Amino acid sequence: MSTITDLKYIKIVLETALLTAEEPLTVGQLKKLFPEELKTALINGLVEEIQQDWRGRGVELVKLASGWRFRARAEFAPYLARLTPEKPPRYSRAVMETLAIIAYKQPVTRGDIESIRGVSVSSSVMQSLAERGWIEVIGHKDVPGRPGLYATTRKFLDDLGFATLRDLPPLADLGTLVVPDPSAEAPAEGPADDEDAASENTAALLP
Amino acid sequence: MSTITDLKYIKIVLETALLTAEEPLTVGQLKKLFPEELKTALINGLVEEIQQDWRGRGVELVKLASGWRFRARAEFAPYLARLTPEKPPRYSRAVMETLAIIAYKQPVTRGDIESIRGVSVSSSVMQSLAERGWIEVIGHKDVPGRPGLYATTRKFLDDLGFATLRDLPPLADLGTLVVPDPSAEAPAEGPADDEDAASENTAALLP
Amino acid sequence: MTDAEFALTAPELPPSVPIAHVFGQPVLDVPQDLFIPPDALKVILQSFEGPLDLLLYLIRRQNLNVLDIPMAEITAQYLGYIEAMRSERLELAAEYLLMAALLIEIKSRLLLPRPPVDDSGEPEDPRAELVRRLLEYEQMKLAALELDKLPQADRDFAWLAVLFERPAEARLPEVAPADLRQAWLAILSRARHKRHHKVEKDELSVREQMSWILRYLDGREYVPFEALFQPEKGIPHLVVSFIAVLELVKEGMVRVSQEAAYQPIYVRLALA
Repeated sequence: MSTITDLKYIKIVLETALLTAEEPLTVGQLKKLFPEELKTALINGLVEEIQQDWRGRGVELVKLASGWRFRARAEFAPYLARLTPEKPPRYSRAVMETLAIIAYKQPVTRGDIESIRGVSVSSSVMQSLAERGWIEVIGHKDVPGRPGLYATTRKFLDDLGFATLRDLPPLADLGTLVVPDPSAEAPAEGPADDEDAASENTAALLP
Repeated sequence: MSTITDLKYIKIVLETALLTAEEPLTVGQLKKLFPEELKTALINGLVEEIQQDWRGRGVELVKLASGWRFRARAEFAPYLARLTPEKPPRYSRAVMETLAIIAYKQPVTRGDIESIRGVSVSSSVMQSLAERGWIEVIGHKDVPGRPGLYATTRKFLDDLGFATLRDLPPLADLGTLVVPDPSAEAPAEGPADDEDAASENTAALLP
Repeated sequence: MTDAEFALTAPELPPSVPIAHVFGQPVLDVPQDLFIPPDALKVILQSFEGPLDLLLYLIRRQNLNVLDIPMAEITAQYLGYIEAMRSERLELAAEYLLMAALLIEIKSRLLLPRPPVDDSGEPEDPRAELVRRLLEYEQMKLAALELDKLPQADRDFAWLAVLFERPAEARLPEVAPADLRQAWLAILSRARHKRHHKVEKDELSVREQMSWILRYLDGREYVPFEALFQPEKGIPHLVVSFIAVLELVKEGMVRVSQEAAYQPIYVRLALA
């Protein structure tokens, strides 16, 4: 198991497993491919070599929360989209805001989400996130009614390309949200500009 | 769309589409990937190049009736199969009891098995054991109907790792425990005692 | 968020907007920015995610300092929007009305003499809680936008789907010695009530020898009795073999014949 030929063969087996896997594969799973006991360091090294080998291709090997998986680069999405005209719909703002609160504030109850958003959260919003496998109930809060505590799943991290929750985009600093830009305070614009601004604004607000 | 760079890019798009497609792709579908109208001959040529490029890897691009598809080479199936082990099937209780009776009481007729189990033995049970090569008819009993006499085979011993039938798990202690001692058969004994004996017995026998 | 993005000021507002009635005071400075072409207004109104979202919009569009919300102005604008929603027959959730009540409450508390100072010695601003909620909501709203920009599986990128065909060999059930024991145990526990299946220690070797003899006889016509014995295996084996033959005869599986006394004894299958 030490000759170059053997290593090359192991690498081909690893690559084949990663290309055909329907889920991300951990190093522990990759080890199971072989009847012999292989060292974690060896597997890690070869997987990283495979990752290098695929640089500049249409497909990349990425390390996600639940392991390694091949995916097509986002750059090629427009081409692939032409093959499958029915694209998965974008989530509504309600869904995305609920998801953001669960992701950043987890574990949270539905009541917590409602108090942050200031509106009730419909069951269909929670359901669509749960069906996607992105959120799950990980426990219950010890208050009357024992509401479920929601958290994001590994699949959520996988599907957004993260290895850990720490990779989530950093939250906007509250300080920057507070202070208005003094230079922009001049209220000197005409109605024509306003019209434009209104439609721009509308576009920005719409999901 | 005629420079080498362009062709290289088209090839990457084709490869990416083929790697991510969940169904075989026809040349007609591959053409749809591109906003420009590409010649069938060009696509065919590039797909065949991709097929060549993948020679010697764990995955091959094959032309199936319904189009082109990447698939793992059969050679790697034993490795990949280790990743997702199928749950080993189990024999039904009827099969296992029949096998046990043939093993411990051979040679036996089907009638013997039925009288021990207290239920009729279906042909499929006998057939599955015979097809497995674990039991065989080694003679016929000289009674009306000339029923076949079943015994276990050499293969049965080999498959279970026995050198001889005497290596079967001993039943002597079982027998004495289960079959009541005549002295204990006094009708004065209550059912409660029987129950106790039974559970003790079970506990002792379970692996 | 630039000023231009949020500047929606329009020259006039129809005088019918009943702000003054709602407040019960002569507020004549109607929000100048409420006029939006009706189609756009409906779209904008529908796109608010709730009262906090609407309030943030009102604050941000005028570039007001969140920490120093001009309550009268914001409350008036807010109520104006609610009225617009009502006249557009949009579904007006109770949360919007609750927020209206909260705004009016804050505003009236600001008008009252200073509330008692809190533990830190600072006078408590009635707006503080509202500001905290607005900022927390805005932070999450922006986070949602950031999350939505990220490439998402299936929407923005595809996983690989290379086919792996599991070989179609039928897997056979595995049987361990313990399974046999278990099966036998199950039979015995049922047979327990019948009490006639006695299992003896030596029976098994007799049974094995019975099978061996039957196999040996199979395909042979008459076999000399002594051929069934293997003296080299020792006396116990001879005994077992002899019992096996007797058992086979008893069970009608073999026939033993002898022409006359002291003649060779032959064994054959009962049904050869």
